[in-house]
Amino acid sequence: MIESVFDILLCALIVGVALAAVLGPRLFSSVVFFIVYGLFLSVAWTHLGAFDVALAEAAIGAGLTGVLLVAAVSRLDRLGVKEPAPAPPVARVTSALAAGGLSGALVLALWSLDPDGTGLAPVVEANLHASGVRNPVTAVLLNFRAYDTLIESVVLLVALVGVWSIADERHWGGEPGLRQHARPDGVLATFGRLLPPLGLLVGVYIVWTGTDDPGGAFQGGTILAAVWLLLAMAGLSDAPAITRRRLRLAVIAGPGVFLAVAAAGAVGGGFLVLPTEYAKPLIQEIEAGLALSIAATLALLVLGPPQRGPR
Amino acid sequence: MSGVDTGTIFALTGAVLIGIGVYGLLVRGHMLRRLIAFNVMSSGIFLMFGATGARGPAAAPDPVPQALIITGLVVALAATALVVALLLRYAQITGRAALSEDMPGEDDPA
Amino acid sequence: MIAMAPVFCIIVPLAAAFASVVRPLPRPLVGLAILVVLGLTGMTVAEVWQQGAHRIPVGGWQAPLGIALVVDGLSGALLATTALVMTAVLLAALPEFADRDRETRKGWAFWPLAFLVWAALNAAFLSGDLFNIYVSLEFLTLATLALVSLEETAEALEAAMRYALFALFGSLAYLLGVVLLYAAHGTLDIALLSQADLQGTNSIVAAALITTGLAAKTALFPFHAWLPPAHAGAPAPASAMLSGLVPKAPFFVLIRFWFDVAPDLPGEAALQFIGTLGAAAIVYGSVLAMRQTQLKRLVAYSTVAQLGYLFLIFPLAGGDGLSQVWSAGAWTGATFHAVSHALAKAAMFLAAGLVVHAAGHDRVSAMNGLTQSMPMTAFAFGLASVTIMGLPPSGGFVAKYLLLTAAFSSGQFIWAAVIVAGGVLAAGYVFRPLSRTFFHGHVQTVAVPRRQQAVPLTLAALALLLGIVSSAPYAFLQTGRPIAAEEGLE
Amino acid sequence: MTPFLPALILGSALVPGIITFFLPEERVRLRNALNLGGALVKLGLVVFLVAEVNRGRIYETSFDLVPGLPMVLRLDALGLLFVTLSTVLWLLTTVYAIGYFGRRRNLSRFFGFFSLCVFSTTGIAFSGTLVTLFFFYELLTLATWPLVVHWGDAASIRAGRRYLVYTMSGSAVLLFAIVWLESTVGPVEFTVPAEMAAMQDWTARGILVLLVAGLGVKAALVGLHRWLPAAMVAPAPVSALLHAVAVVKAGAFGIVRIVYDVYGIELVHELSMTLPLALAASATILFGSLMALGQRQLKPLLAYSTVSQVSYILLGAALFSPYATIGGLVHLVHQGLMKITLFFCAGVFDERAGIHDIDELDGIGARMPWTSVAFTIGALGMIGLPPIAGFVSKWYLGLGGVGAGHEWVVAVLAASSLLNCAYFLPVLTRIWFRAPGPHAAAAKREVPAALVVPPAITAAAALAAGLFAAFAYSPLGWATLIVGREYTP
Amino acid sequence: MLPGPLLPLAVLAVPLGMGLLAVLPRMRAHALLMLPVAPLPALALAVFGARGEADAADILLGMRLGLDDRSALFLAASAFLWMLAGLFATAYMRDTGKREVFTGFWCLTLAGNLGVFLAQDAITFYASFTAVSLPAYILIVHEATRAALRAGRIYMILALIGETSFLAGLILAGVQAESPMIPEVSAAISTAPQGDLILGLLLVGLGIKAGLVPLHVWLPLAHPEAPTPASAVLSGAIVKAGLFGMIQFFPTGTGMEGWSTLLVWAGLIGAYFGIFAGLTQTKVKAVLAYSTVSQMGLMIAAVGVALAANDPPHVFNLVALYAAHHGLAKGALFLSTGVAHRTPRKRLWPLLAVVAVVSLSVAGFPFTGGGATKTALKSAFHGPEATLVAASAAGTGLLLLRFWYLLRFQAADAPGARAGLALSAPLYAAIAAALLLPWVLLGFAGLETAYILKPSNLLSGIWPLVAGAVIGGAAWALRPPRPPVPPGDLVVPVERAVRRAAHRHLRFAFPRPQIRPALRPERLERLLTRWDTAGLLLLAFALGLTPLLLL
Repeated sequence: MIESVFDILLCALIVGVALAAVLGPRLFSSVVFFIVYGLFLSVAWTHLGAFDVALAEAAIGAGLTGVLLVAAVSRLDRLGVKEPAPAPPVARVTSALAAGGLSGALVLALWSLDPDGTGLAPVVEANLHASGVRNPVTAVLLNFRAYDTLIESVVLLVALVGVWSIADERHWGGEPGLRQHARPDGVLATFGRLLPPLGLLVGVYIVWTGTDDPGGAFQGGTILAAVWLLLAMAGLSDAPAITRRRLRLAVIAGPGVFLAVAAAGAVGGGFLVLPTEYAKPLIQEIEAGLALSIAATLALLVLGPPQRGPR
Repeated sequence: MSGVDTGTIFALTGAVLIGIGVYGLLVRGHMLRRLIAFNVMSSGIFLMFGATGARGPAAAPDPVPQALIITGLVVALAATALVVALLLRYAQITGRAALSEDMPGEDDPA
Repeated sequence: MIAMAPVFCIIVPLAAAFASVVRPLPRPLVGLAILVVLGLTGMTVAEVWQQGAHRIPVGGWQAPLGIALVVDGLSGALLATTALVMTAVLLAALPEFADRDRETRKGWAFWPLAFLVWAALNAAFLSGDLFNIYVSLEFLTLATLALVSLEETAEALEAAMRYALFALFGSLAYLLGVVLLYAAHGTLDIALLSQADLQGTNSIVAAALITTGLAAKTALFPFHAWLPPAHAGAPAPASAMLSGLVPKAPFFVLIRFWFDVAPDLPGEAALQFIGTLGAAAIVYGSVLAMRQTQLKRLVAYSTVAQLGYLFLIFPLAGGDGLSQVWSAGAWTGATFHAVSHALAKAAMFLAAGLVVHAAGHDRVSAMNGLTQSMPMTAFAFGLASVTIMGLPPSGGFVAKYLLLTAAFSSGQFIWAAVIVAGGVLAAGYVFRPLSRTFFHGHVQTVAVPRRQQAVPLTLAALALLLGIVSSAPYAFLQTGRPIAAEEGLE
Repeated sequence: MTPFLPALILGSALVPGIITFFLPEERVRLRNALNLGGALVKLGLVVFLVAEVNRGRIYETSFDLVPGLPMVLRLDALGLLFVTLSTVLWLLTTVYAIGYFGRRRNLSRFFGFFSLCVFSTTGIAFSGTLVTLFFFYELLTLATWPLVVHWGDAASIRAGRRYLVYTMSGSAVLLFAIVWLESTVGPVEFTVPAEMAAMQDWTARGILVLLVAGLGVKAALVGLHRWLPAAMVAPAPVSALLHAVAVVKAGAFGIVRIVYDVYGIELVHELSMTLPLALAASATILFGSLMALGQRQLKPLLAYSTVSQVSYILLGAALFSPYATIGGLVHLVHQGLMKITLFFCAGVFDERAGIHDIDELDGIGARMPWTSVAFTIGALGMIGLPPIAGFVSKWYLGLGGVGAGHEWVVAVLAASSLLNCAYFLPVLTRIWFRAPGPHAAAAKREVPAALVVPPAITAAAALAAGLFAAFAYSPLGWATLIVGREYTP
Repeated sequence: MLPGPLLPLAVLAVPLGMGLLAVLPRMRAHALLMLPVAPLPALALAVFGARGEADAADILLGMRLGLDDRSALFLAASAFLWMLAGLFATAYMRDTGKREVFTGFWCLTLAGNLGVFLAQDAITFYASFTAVSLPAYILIVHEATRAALRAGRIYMILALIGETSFLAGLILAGVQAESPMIPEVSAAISTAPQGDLILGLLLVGLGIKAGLVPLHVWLPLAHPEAPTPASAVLSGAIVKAGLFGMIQFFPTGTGMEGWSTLLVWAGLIGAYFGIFAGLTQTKVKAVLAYSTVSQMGLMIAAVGVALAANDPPHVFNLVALYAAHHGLAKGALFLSTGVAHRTPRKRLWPLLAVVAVVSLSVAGFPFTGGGATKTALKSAFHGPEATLVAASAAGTGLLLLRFWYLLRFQAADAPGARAGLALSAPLYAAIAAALLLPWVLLGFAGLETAYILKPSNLLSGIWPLVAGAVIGGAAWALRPPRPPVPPGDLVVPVERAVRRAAHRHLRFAFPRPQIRPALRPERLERLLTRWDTAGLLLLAFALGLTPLLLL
């Protein structure tokens, strides 16, 4: 009963923050509310027992997305863009009705569900031993449904290619993002010196532990990306030019390794088949590659296309 | 889905979040706000996904939705990043952060 | 190994894309990659032809735990179409994007994106798992989004963002539907879901959401407005794949869903409603195409109209009609249309691209006097138009004929009238540019080598050939269908 | 070889056409040789076939477009009649076109589509099923449009647009009707009587009306005819081909097929549709003549004359009497010979003397006697004067009309003849009896032979077709054979 | 039997060939020489050839040519007149322009005229009938004067109406007969349900040619305008084609009484109308034309009698005989006008004397050829008709008296003018033949000379002439007012009315509807481009689909 109260309170908070994020009068505060929203959601996931998701939501949903949005807001501010006029009341009412209708339909749909659930948890459990890992989520991600993850890693690459492809033609070959001018003795610079070693450690650990406990390439990679971003923002490390071979190799390393494993399996008789005895090392290998690529890609995504020409 | 357990509550919250996201998507013209709304909506979906997987008597939540949600999160981030990049470039060229049809009085995008 | 050919249809383009990220591939390697994928596609088709439809469990895990790839006639046909169109697109893109002295933005970005689109399409066409389809569609969406914005003009960027709104919302709606289905049935596999009972409210809402999402992504009227600016604003080779192939992926998923996952779903009224929107798309898209002043816009609106035909599959072949004799004919007709339209529309966009390049502008008047300066291109545009109009001899005609037969057999005369009127309307818009090709004196000032002009011509000729040698594709398309239309027209 | 004969004949038109498309503009000789060669080969094959078919042989090849949708190429006597006409006139028109265009540009394009046009016409003649017919019928639309807009000026493009609007709408209606019919009674082959009884009477009537309306666009039935006068802006060889062989004939031929080989005239009669059809044809006959009366320019006059004359064929097809059938079929050929002569001549007048208007013809007879004589023969034949071919058609149509119990047909024919006189004789008067006007005075000589000989030949043929009508291989002889073999109840 | 089709075919082919030959550039100068030669084969066939039928199955719809005694008479008389007129033309036309064209169409007309007499099937008859009708237009308008063109136009219109009507009749009869042969067609007419319609249509076609009142109007217009030799054959030979057609096609016997009466009275009215209208004319050839109308009226009346007679062939033979004489005599009279043109007034008297004799012959004066034929013809009539026929001779006499009177003013003004032998020889040959030939042929008509010379018959030939002379004398003395009947009489008001109607230019054009699109799709498109609209629609679609799916 108490638990339910807590649930309901949490949910109310989430909804409230979400409303604030969506309806907030000022863009910046909306973004901040969105980040908070992500953190609350992370709490919710923990409460639901989905620790992998909680981690991912905190790192990706709240963290990276938040950074992305904050950076965008500041860029837009600097460009001095105009905010479009708010929607007329009629549109608001109609939209609210439509959105409410959708929610209502979903509630109806949820209501009609079989209360006992028919998830795949037992099947995963039954096959976990053959997956090479002990964390069932990682088993699903990197073995049972590794194909999804392969494509997902490619999606990140697609996004990066897309982001780079809208660079200014004059800036092609330059370094991604704006040049950061952090004061060398400022807070950011201090943090920039202090946090990276710690972050690196945490990030690698989370990747490493992902096979058996909550964590994995995505969560870990995100943390590593954050480390790099921090360095970049602190002006301590310039991102390499986007035409740099090594950077590009880093970006494709993860999906490349993944694809190579998949192809090797396909030649051997089964697409993406990881033989039980090699499953764990293979998964770790893939995770390592992925983590590297994800870290690089996510960071580069946040940095955006090059804003200055090659030196 | 009788009996109000945790899963159900969060699933319903997911439904509400979806509604909020959709509403924001519809009434806000600013592309960044739409992106926020999009992310609210997608996280609502994920919440629903995960919560329905966590319903019922079984203690351990279903790992499949969890894995899929992580995938979904990454995909959503990728999409957000790409659209943000588009938006910034667009704003750089036109000085606008909304599509021309959403900026009454300014018909031409160029 | 041959059994794995479909898988390699995804792997090889991906590998080519990765390699192109590192460094744009030299021409011979691009050629090699194309040849390899073409060969693999050919093997896939041969495999389906001989062995029939089959499933490939990924990772050795059977559904519902793992993901299965489904290789049947429809996916094989779409794979083959994709291979042909992509081959043409990549060949057409070579002069514009390849082998520059210095790496340029477009010269670098196009190749990975193109190969990624190829991989994404193949992935979508092969997938047998609803969530995997979601990922594949997102993959496709993001890659095409980048292609749409490639020209970097304000219009292109705006078109890309608009496209993103529709496509991302569509994806979410689809995902929401999938989530609901999983919640109810605990599986994402198409085959397993088809055995489940989909009559509950939950499944109904899911079906509605899935249909909505995919309709937005397929640019069904009235959710089509993003398409023309997006397709018209991209570079011509990109437009060719965007217009010819990309909308076929969500449509393919719609067919998978309605005919493989949920054939027993009730809702005759819903099917009629979707059909009505398709019919409206035919008329509305054609009318707007007629009124365009820009060549590529015109071709893009034609896509809106042509996609409308695909949606007639629902009232003609779906629902209660599924068990009827004409259903298989209608189903094959619509899928046939998807294939022939892909070829023709890609040819049309490639031809338009050459014209725009040669004339230096994008107005319809760029076509003036084309038969004198670039007869092959004019001819290609003309041949493609034949398919678009659905006139014999072309694949479009066969498709239209099959749909018409189904419409009459099922007594739905109104669809027959729309189909027939659509042809006339199509003539209305394609002959506007075509007329200009006969003008005296030409405006194309930039010379285009014949080799380049041959690409769209070949593609258009293929679309035409589909209408002459249509028996084999017809039979092939039905591989794996529960009720084959042996006597398709009886 | 024999099963491939239809394909071979089709190929003799298609292959040169396709090659021509890819020929550079300068390869004049090769182009001419190709086109003439194709035409001659085809003529040879057709002559061989005429003898064979006369012996009662029928050639057939077929393949399935998709299962249940067979494409059948079939050579029967009726098809051969049409093929022979088109083959002979193709050869002559090719010669004429070579003379007409001389060294002008865009000729590879022109001859390519020209061959394609003949290919489609031949295909229509060979079609053994309704769908095959539609297949080639549409191909014809597409192949003729480039010819109509060939000059590429605003007027041509406008005419082309109108042509398309009409023909495309017609095709749409036709397709609608064909599929409706086939989904009701199954695939329709011309040889096998379909299960027409499976249809309700009103369905059968409705489909018939749609079929005829669809085909009637090309056949320029009144109300659907407006593209035809507009298409006059096309080069003379095109007009000649359009009016004599290809487009309007394809429509008329199609209607004949519908009435005789799809429905069967008995059924059409039982459905009491013969009378409405005959009335529509008659209305067109009179309307076309009346419109021709008001024309000031030569080619539109000829065009409206075509509107009128082609409906003779329909009239013949619609009347329930073997005589009428003979008359209609034979007019298919006769009208072709006469009208192509007239258009050839109009082209010569235009090309050599710059004449477009009728009053510019004053006194041209003295300056261009050969052309003028040919024109006169054509015109008198249209009027129906014996012994020129037109008379024979009219005679049989009249007999058929009375035979079918519709005596008023004779009145229609009589009125049409008088109207024909009313618009053709003033033209002839100007040609022969007026003092030479400025155009006649400035007229160039009647060269080259390629321009002047074809009309002379067709005029002679029109004369001979009437004068020796009773000859076994004359058009009349062949039409009688067709009716005797295939349509005698 | 005729020995194969070649000879009769040659009768037609020779003139046609010569006509074509004439237009060849090299032959143009001597084109006129063809004229007298062209009809010779026909003459030879008629006089010396066998009687019978011959088939040329490949030509037209199966051509059959044939000759019996009656048609041979028609053929011979016509061919002879054509020959004489042709000879006349060689001299008369020498100095005119476009001689080759004249020759060509002369030959074509000739072939048609001969073909009419030879044709045994309806198609050949019709083709020949057309060939004799339409090319004659060229002969009429040869001088290309306004009047000639007007005459030609009216002729053409009537001829075409006649052709069309005749063809319509033939078609109606042809279906009934199921054979194109004339005897079968003729027989079929009497049994056909539309027999009266057929006969009416045929009568219009043939009557126009034969100058049957009121279809005669072209004659008085065309004859004065055509060159003299052409007038001669028009009046002497061509009009006979119509008459011959009636003989060939009209069935006889029971059931034809009505038509018989109609033809008799129409013919008689025509005979008298021609006289009265002709008397008012001032143009010499117009007078002759009305005389032809009158004379043809008599012949048509006789045909009418034959239709219901006991022995139709006999009556037809009488008509043939009468026609032969009339053709030659009328031809001679026309030629005489041409000769008069070239003869100075002073030397006109011999010509006038001869013409007077021929005129008397036409009027049926006893002992002349005309007297014989008229007596023979009168034998066919009975009752009041007979009297009327006899009395018509008075009118004919008067009419020709007027002609004779007018002829005097035709003389050439130049005193040195001279009509050469080529002009006068044909004239005199025609006169001789007209005066003598009937006597030779009486036996053919089944009559004996004695019957002709019976006093009562002689008397009945003389009294009308005496009466005519009296009336003529009285008229000369009293000089009554001459009603102004224009040549062509009835056609003049019709023509005026048509011209007035034509002024109100009739145009056949449909109004073009101007359709303006009421709804601009671009506006809708702009609305749909807005994400808020489209998104709402998407939601509506999803929410709408859900209940629809449940239906």
